[in-house]
Amino acid sequence: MPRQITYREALREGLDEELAHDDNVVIIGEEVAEYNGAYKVTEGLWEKWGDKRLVDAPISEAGFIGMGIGASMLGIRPVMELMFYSFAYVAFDQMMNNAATCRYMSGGLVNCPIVVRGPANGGTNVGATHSHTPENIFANMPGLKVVSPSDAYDAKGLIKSAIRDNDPVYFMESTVLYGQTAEVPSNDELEDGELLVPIGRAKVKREGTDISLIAHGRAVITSLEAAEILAEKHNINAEVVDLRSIRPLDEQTIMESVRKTHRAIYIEENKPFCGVGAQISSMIMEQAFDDLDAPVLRITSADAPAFYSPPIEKLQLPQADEIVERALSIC
Amino acid sequence: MPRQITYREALREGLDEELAHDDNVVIIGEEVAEYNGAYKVTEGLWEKWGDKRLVDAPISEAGFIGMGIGASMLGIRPVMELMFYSFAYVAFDQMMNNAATCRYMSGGLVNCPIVVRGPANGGTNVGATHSHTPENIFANMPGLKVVSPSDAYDAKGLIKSAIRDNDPVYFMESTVLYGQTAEVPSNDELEDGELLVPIGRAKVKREGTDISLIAHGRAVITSLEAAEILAEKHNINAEVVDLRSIRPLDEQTIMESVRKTHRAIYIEENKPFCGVGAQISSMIMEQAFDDLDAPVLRITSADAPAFYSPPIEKLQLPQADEIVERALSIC
Amino acid sequence: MGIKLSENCDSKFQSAYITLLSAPFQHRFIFSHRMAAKTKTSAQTDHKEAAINASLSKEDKLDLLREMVRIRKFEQTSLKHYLNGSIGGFLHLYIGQESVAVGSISLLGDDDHVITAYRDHGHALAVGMGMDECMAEVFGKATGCSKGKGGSMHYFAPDKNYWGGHGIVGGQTPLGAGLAYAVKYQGKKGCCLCYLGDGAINQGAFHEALNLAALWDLPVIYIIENNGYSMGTSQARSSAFPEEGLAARAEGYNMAWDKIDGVSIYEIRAGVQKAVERAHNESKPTLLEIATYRHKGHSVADANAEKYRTKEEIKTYMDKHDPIQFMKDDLIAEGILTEEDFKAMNQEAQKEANDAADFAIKSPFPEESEIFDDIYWEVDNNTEAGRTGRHFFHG
Amino acid sequence: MGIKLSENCDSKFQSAYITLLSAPFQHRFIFSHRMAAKTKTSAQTDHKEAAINASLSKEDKLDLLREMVRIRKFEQTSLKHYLNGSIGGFLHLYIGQESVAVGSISLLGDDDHVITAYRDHGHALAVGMGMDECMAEVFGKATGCSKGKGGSMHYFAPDKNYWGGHGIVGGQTPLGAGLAYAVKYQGKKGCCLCYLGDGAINQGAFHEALNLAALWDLPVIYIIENNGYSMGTSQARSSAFPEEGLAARAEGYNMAWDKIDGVSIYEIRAGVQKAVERAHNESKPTLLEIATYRHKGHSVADANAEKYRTKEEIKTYMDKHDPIQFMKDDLIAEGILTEEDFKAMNQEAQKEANDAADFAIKSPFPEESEIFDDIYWEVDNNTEAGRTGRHFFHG
Ligand SMILES: Cc1ncc(C[n+]2csc(CCOP(=O)(O)OP(=O)(O)O)c2C)c(N)n1
Ligand SMILES: Cc1ncc(C[n+]2csc(CCOP(=O)(O)OP(=O)(O)O)c2C)c(N)n1
Ligand SMILES: [Mg+2]
Ligand SMILES: [Mg+2]
Repeated sequence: MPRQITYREALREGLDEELAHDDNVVIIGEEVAEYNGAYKVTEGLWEKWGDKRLVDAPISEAGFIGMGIGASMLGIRPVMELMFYSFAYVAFDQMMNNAATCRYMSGGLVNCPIVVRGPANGGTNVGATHSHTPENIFANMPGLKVVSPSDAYDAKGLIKSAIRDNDPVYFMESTVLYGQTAEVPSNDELEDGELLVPIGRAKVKREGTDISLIAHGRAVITSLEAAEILAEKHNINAEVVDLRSIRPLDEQTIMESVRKTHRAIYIEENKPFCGVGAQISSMIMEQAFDDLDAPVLRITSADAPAFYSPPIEKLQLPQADEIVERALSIC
Repeated sequence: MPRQITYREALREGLDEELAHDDNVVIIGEEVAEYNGAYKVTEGLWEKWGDKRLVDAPISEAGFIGMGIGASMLGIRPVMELMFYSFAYVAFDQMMNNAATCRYMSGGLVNCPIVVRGPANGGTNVGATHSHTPENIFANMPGLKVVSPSDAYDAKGLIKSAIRDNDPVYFMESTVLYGQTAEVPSNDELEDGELLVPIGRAKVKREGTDISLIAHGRAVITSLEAAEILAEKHNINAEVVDLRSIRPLDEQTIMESVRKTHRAIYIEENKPFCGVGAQISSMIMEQAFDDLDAPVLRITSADAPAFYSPPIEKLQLPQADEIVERALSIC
Repeated sequence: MGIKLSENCDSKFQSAYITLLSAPFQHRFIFSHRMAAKTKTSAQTDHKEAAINASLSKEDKLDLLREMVRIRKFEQTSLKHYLNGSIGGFLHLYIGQESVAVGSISLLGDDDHVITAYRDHGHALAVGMGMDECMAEVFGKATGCSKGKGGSMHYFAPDKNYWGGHGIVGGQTPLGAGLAYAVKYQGKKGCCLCYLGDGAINQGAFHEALNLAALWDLPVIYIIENNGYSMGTSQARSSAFPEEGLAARAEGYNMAWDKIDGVSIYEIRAGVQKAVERAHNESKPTLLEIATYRHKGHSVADANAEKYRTKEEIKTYMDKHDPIQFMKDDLIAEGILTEEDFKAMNQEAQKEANDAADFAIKSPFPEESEIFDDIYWEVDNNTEAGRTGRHFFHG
Repeated sequence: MGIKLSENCDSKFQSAYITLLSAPFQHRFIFSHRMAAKTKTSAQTDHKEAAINASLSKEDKLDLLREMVRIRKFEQTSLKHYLNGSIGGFLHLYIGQESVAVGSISLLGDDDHVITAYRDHGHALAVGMGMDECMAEVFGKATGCSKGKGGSMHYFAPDKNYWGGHGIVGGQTPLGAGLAYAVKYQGKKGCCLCYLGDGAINQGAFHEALNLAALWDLPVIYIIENNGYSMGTSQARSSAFPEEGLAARAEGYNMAWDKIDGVSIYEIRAGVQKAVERAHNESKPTLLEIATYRHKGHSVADANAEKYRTKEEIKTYMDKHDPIQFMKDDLIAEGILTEEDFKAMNQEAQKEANDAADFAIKSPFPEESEIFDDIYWEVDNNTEAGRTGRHFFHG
């Protein structure tokens, strides 16, 4: 029977394997060591690897992420955990300037192989300050890579690639997905002996012919649900494309899908104004204008701060029903 | 003869008038008082208004902008100068969370009438860290307003409206424009006795019929140049629309223009990935798909950190020639 | 250098206390953290006799105790409903720390302001917010103080000079300076109490705020509620600090500072009062560190609350350093409270909390249409500015 | 509390100095800033006799002076070309501060690292970067150390353990902690010198870095180059600090600190050496404040350089507190330098700087095609990762 593990376990396996693979890998963040991680992603790793490789940090995101960037210039490969990706905002200058521009400003003399990972999602009734989804913001900056896995397989394969990547990779997870399982082969089942998912390659999660539902992160799951409903109730065969990596972007897979289906919707939990969907839909329309039978639509989180109250907050996020409805409007 | 003043003088007049208009207005920032402002926008104001109304701040953007946000909750109307808007990145959490979400999280009990202004542009060979253009980033966040005047008239009229606005307004200027003059009526020439430009209304800077060049900030000037070339050399009559305000957005003026011309290009000095142009072009294509004779194109700064070397940095920014060339490709 | 306010940093508290603890705990608590055992010491008596306390009537004293009891019952009740699934998200309880909010806020007048972090229920009740609106908020109901939009971490009551409830660690500290700035700007004799945790002192924004407060003579009082831990990390593992403790960081800004033992509400009132007077009379800031302890985990979801702290440690604090017990015993000794009275006080507070929970349960959830309210003042007030341009976007 | 290293905070310097100054200037300079007049004092002699200086050969001493002179000539030459329009953007000159970079960097070995802010030319030359590549960089030429991409504020030379050149005030301070972290992680006996300005100490990131450095025993040495001003704002108008000065902020982190008079390269070497040994032997951080002065404006574009500082003040510093003059006089007194030698040294350095300017002028500008180089390592190295997916976008 194929092995099923959770997204959380997949990340942990990936981290554990990279700790073994390279002595320069060190995991730093608030509560990642002795506490086992606020969301238990790093559970057991401190016990296994000790104080040098798993480091509990004070609540100083600018300080410790900046420190990680500096250390990475000298060949350390820090994997920084943000307890919530929202806390990137207190480290924003370090993440946008020092990690992204030192290579350029040094004419290529420096590189920063740092990973900053943590959950970037809403939907857990923790209020507006804790529910930011800054994929679009970081992907705006050349020099940075932004990755957002939607299942356990990709979570493992991408975190390993991110750690081996020689550029800064901002790795955005979802607390809502941590407990979700997927099939993830164990290393002995794999030809290469390990699972590395390349950064910059999208995945067609469901083949279809009538409309492309393109998404990243948890919105992929919602899109798959919608695709099922479209198939069952409306006889519409939707293709679901998971970006996995937002920058670099697998433009080819997107365009192939759209040229086949002639219709597309971008779905994301990002906010709308200048969100990832704005970029993708504008690209599609520019490049495939004559192939389209309808404008590319976008479904995002509501354009409001996150609402604490659980039943209302749910309505702020993209829903399968909404995807179905809007798909029907252009099919 | 109509009065001509510079963009810098226009801002200064606007600030001066608002200092007179409301005792709660206070200008705070690095070197804004005794030094007269790094770019001399506040020249003479400290001498006129004194220590209470013009305050030199330490190099603590998170601290003093956060302080301004707190003071604004109690009715002070702080106008904070960022010497460069790039420095917003060290104050990012205060600007994205405290200014933008306290109203929501308090169920409407609190509001933050703060203005944060300063130059947000590249093109002056100061390197990547000093050349950020975060219009798209701040406009992404509901609760914030983002304004970007392209000439002296709007600079004066918008800064006054921004200061009177009861929501946080992030006001992005351009050092390259500070010395440019435009016609700005003196108050005695005005019916209402003062110049207030509403936030959320775009301006058609040049009427045309063949293509809409839509832009904000200095890119408006470049677009006007391109429109002249298109008219003179190619017999193409371009309409130039200046957004002035990015959020709130004057969708109506944009759509009217596009429905008339059937073609559009968005031009900006923002970076491309998830830039303002991505949002506008995706909106236009969604709403006016059938009115379009060609996809909406985007011209932005090069997708790279700012290059220090002056001749190369110039090439990173949108050029009139490039606009002409791309306009021809769809006309 | 700097101004060390008082010499009440009584080393006997610390050493007496440390002997109660297991060795690893001693390591973690090394230096800064100290709370007195509940038996009175002469130092305690001194605080009780400080003018600000000596003037308290019997009723005043009972009110202080009652306020602490109300907070505890509110917290215990919200905990119960969290555990039974009616409340989600985060719930950071104030149990054990009640003396800090109640003691310090009891000193404030009309032009004094309060702002704190996410562990904000105690301060909310202490400024006079009602249990109903507070409880409804954690339940995410439309009748909540923030209409269900802010939740547990984000209570606000500007009419009571209470400016939140802030979720980003340290994020409220520049705001606190700003409230003080406004008070001073407007020529009022007031101050702002800005609370933060021992973990929060390592956020850059706090340091920037300290410098501004000292440089510009802002009447802000920063109160570090030192409960020994930031989540699972002890103070010694998150902060470098000198023997004198965390508040000694004020020295670097030439700012007045003091350490206070939070077990005694009298000591808190006496210590904070000096800072309030300094703010009111000299418009000068103060940094205070109040030793306290949270009986529960960091939040209700903290699964490790009994791992990073020994059970023995928690028990010691609950039994010997609880501010409610301490005051109760003191008032009984003083002869103005009986065990019966105390029981009645608890029952009354429990009833109030239960009623609040009923109120919350019966209250409706907000409407979907409220999603776009309370984002822009100009839109909410349907002004010309609010009607100009598109404010909201869909994908 | 804390560790005050030495008692060389000689109040006679300060008071002697203050009497030279006009009244408003006294106000501004109150407390922290002090530099000795160039006449030797016994304290100076002591520093010269410190082991690290006593071991200097005649040639070593001349090299130190030569290095300072080279920096000055480089700066004067770049100034000239800025004024004639060949250079744009920002140009922050190091003139007057040369002793700081030269003195401290002269102490370093193979596993020691350097990082600084935007006033970075002095450090660049001191670590051994060539004038040609440095000059070409400010001219924006392809032959510049950063290929014309970084400019004046962003010099890098990782092969010389030099990690920039950083434009965001305070932004380099966590990076400095990180370099030290790496050195320690890799088990090397090394340290990182991280320079910052007196204005930069009020950035939150610096405070966070101080706490991390002290908490984790990182071998980083923060050197505040206190030139009295951040742009047009005097130290007293931007920082709250105790009598002991800015470096005393270290006390709050239980970190070692010291104040050094920057007029004497011997004092700098003696003071910094203690910190280097602490870093090498104990893996402990230090915060140093070195009093210095910039003769020119904040940047060449600073139109007010003679407004916020009196002409008299500037002249006093240039005449009486210039580190080059000070060392020159000292070496003449010692008999190892003549006026003639000094002149020759200046001429040589001037020639080197002129040649560098010629080199810069003759060098080509970068190509437009280089815009997309040096953004992603993986793309530049044409790896599998660099070829996967689209990395760059047009509008
Ligand atoms: C900037 C930021 N980083 C991290 C967190 C997550 N977090 C919330 S509370 C907390 C611990 C804070 O401890 P302390 O300041 O001592 O306050 P206490 O919880 O003890 O009251 C952490 C790490 C946050 N909310 N904001
Ligand atoms: C975060 C940030 N804020 C403001 C600036 C603009 N700025 C550049 S240098 C400077 C003054 C810094 O003074 P100081 O730290 O004393 O260094 P010095 O210039 O004296 O060497 C300012 C305000 C900046 N570069 N970064
Ligand atoms: Mg705590
Ligand atoms: Mg300085």
